Amino acid sequence: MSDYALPEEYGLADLLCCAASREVQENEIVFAGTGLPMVAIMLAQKTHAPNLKLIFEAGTLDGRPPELPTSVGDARCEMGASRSSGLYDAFSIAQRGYVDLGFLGGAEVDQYGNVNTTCIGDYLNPELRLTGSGGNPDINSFAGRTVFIMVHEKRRFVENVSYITSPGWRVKKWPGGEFVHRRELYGAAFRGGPSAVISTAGVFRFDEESGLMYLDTCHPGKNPEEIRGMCRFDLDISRVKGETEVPTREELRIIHEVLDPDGIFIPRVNKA
Amino acid sequence: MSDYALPEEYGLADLLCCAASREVQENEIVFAGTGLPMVAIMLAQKTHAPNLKLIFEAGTLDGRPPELPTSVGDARCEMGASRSSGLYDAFSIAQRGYVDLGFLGGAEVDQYGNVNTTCIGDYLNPELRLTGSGGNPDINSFAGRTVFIMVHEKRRFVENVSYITSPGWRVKKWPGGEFVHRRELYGAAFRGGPSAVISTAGVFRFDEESGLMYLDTCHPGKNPEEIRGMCRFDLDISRVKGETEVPTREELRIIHEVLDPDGIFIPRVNKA
Amino acid sequence: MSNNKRITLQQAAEIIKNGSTLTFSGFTIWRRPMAIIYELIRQQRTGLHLIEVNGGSHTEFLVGAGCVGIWESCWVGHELYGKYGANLSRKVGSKEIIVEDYSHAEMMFRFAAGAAGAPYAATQSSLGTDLHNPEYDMLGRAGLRDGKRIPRHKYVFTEDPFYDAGSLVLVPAAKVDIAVICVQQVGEEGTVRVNGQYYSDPEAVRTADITIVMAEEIVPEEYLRRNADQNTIAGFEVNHILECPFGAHPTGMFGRYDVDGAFLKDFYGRTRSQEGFDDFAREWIHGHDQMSYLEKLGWPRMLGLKANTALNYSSRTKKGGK
Amino acid sequence: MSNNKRITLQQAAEIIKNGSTLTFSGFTIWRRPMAIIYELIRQQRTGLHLIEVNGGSHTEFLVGAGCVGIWESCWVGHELYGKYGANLSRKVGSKEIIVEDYSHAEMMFRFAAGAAGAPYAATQSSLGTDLHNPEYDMLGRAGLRDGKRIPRHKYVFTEDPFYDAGSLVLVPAAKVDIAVICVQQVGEEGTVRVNGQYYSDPEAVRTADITIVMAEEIVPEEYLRRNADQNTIAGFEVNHILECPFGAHPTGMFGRYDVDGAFLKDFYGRTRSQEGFDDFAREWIHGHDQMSYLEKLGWPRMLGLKANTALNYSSRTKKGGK
Repeated sequence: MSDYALPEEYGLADLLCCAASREVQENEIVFAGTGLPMVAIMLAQKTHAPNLKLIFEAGTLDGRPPELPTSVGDARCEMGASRSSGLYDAFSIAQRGYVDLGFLGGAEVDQYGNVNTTCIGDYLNPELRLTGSGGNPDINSFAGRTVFIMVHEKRRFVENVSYITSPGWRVKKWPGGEFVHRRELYGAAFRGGPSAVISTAGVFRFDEESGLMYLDTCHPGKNPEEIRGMCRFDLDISRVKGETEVPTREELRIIHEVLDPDGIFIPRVNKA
Repeated sequence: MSDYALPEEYGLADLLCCAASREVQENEIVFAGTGLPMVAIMLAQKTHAPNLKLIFEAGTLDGRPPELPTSVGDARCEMGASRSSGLYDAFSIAQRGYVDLGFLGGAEVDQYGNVNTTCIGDYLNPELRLTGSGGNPDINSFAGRTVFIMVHEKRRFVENVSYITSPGWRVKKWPGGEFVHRRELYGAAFRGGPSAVISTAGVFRFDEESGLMYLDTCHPGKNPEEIRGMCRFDLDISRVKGETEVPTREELRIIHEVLDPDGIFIPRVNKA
Repeated sequence: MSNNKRITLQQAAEIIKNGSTLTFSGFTIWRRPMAIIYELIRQQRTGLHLIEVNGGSHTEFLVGAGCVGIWESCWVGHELYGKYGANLSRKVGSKEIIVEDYSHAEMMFRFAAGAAGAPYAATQSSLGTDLHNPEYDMLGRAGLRDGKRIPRHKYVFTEDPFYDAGSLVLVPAAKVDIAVICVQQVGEEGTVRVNGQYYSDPEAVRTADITIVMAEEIVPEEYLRRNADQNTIAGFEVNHILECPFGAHPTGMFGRYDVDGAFLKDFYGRTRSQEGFDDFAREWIHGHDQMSYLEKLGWPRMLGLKANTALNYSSRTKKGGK
Repeated sequence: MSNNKRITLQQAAEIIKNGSTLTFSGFTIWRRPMAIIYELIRQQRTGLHLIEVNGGSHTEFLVGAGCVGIWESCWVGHELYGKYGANLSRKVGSKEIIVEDYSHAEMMFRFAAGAAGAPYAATQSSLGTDLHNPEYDMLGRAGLRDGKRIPRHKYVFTEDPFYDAGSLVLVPAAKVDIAVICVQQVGEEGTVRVNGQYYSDPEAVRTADITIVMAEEIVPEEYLRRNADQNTIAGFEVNHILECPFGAHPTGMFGRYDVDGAFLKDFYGRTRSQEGFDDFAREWIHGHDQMSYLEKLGWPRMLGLKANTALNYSSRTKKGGK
């Protein structure tokens, strides 16, 4: 039996990190961004997936950073790597189909798993311009599975995102813009799509045929109806499996003693 | 005044080598094959073009071989190079337009400078299959000028080659196969074409508008009519400038004492 | 191409004209040619057209200073030290700048095509996204698609004729006037050795008509040529070189120094408004040259950033919390 | 992918089946995986489909032995030691083999496209030549264009829509079952370090579904990972590894040994006829294993080929006259 932590022993960031870590399978090739996703991946590496391989967008293949990098361009990424190269290599490897799993984030997600990281409001007259796509659509286009980690606010879980930066299960077919299933558009490059959204409220998955998001597990203290109320679309809560698996004490020890001792990405709980 | 060698002091290979060397201009980027062309280029480097840069098809950029390589894949190519890489780099650089001059060979050449290195006779039922194209068409497609060095036999100087391996001044437009001027087909990639054929009989150039070959200079001992008789097409001999410039004693010294002391590519004359 | 390739920082910036199309070395907050960026701001360059695989702090400096007219790329921000590009965001809102969005891989493939002398690359990335929305062709809307630096189409949609792979987009090659590259070492004849990830630097150089290399150190050419298989860019691809230690600060350089996170956080925090940017520029850019900039930073700060030789990063840098 | 990647020479050859589509490391007469080639001949493999950036001595061995059904490439010969591929030429004449001709750059761009997961590349090379003659689509004539390993078209002709560059050809990506690579060093987890020119090896690996790396030496993985920017191929791209000193003989290996020109000249001279090839194979291949082959060559011969450490080539090799 796993030695699960008590509610007062972990924070929301710990829960997200461990939930994300559990999405990683042994021997997988994982396309990693910085921040919480990297902590999650390194946690998996130190627990159930010691042979996973990390690819960093900036060009490092199978890097083994001894401490958390501040960006994928960081020299820390390259320690112990199999090869340091450049972005052309990283994206070629991705398009060629080597990547099993990508971890991503976003400002908005819709019922099909389409994600927006480009702008809030009308693209031509934006309320707020964000960072832009970065590699979000690319990793998502090419990986076998992608996992999104997001803050859960009602305005972020919408029926249709204001700009599709990163493709979900039903996407727009250009030049017309009608929605079609991802499989239809991607052809031979179809390898999967968003497999989970881990929000601060629960874990969501997708019906691969309808392309619609459903609630898989609720984080401790949340219930399905409450979470449905936190979405601007009619979230399917008929398939809920129960509660999100909580962190074990060993996972918490690795996160806070080994991976992020300064609490840069994952603050220590202070519920005293 | 240059110290020209006397007829008994040089051989035909020396003459060809020096004629080829004189096609190179200072500071040029030259795409080099092995054999006599490389001796010619290195001769230019040690005489009038000390800052020329050599690119080898196998991936070495600005190599400075201390002795003659046996192929462009040879470790000798890489001594003192600016960068050792691979074929993708070499051909990208060529297609991008960095290359001023290429030296090539061929089994047959036609009146437009089209060259065949693929087969003798009908391609579908060949009398003799040769090596194939190698980089001949690529270098010729992308360089500002190309110089061909060839053995002069009547069967090799033909009206139309049996297979166009490497493009001359008038080429076939596919899928129809009608002849058009190279400029028309290459569009933005048009940078020039064959600028000289140096045969064992003379030096030939091309009228860039008509695309037709003409005789530029006769090697010592040959006359224009005789050379016209050595071609299966009606060679233009109206523009002959005179005799091919013969080697200087200094050039011969460099060839035989410095570049090819063992006479691998250029035998020493033995006219005693 | 002359054999004496050395120029000064001021000359480097002067090669870049108002309206020039530019690209840079590096990745987000690493190996950006900041000393030349500062000099461009001092020289008040305007109407620059940036085509970048990704943007970063250097983009935010140029955009904030009003130097940039068009930005084609996929991302801007300061990573951990500033979550988005506040200067770009402000100028997008006020329509002082044209932004053309592609994805990161698309930008990389655009540069790879340009570097190989091909007019475009075919990819299956980002299908179905609003990146491909024909309404969002901003350079087309502005009537700027002249087929020169700006291709006639943002994308072309097609299908794979060879292997039935399905839908594809063609992305146009990147073509730029000048690449400005910041690296660890350059030889006297222009050979470049990048240590660590080379990002998209080799492609950036080949898409450009003119390449300027700013290095931590100019080294004897012969030293680099002893191990040609460790070099990154051939000398004949480089037109101008200059030596400028710490020239990438506040961005980082593998094996030499870390990102100055505190500096970037300060920049990000203070430059949300134009007044804030102008104030920051008065403090750190105008009235300075590179040496007085470094003096103002001071040695203790720079020693803290200095990379450990065995690790290639600083073991003393404080990465800073959220 | 297993973490124990070591296999034997015999196992390496067994992974390659009759009819497999193959590609190799190296360039003409350099770094060809000859020990595995010999083993394939011993195992009497048939119907192999070779897709190669360029051919060389190894091609001539496989073709002479009757292992090859289709050869897609641009060149075959032995450089200075044999001006053309006499075995291929003979079998083209007798129509025992299908040859599909592309240019060298086209083949390289086919591999680059395949390595990047793109279905094709656009190029302006070789326009106007008979390479593009639709009558000379040999795989099409043979009815083999199934859109799997063999694309539905040899070429597609098109125009540049972005920059008005004019005519283009699209060349299909290369897709192969197995890449067989011969290098100086491989780590226990598969990381490859190539010294000197890497030719088209990185692309060869990525176009393949399975990669076999034969190295002069298997070294501790950790040794290679200390300088990741000097490595050529990542470990996860490699499925199987084996150590085989002098495994490239009679082709050469940068920094280790030169081409055995005398051996190649002898091969070229003796294998113009099928009887000659069979005789050569009886002498050097059948009935041998790699160790007895090396013993037959003898140490004095191999010491003569050994590269000088400072030069990376042998200063004692006789290159041989015309």
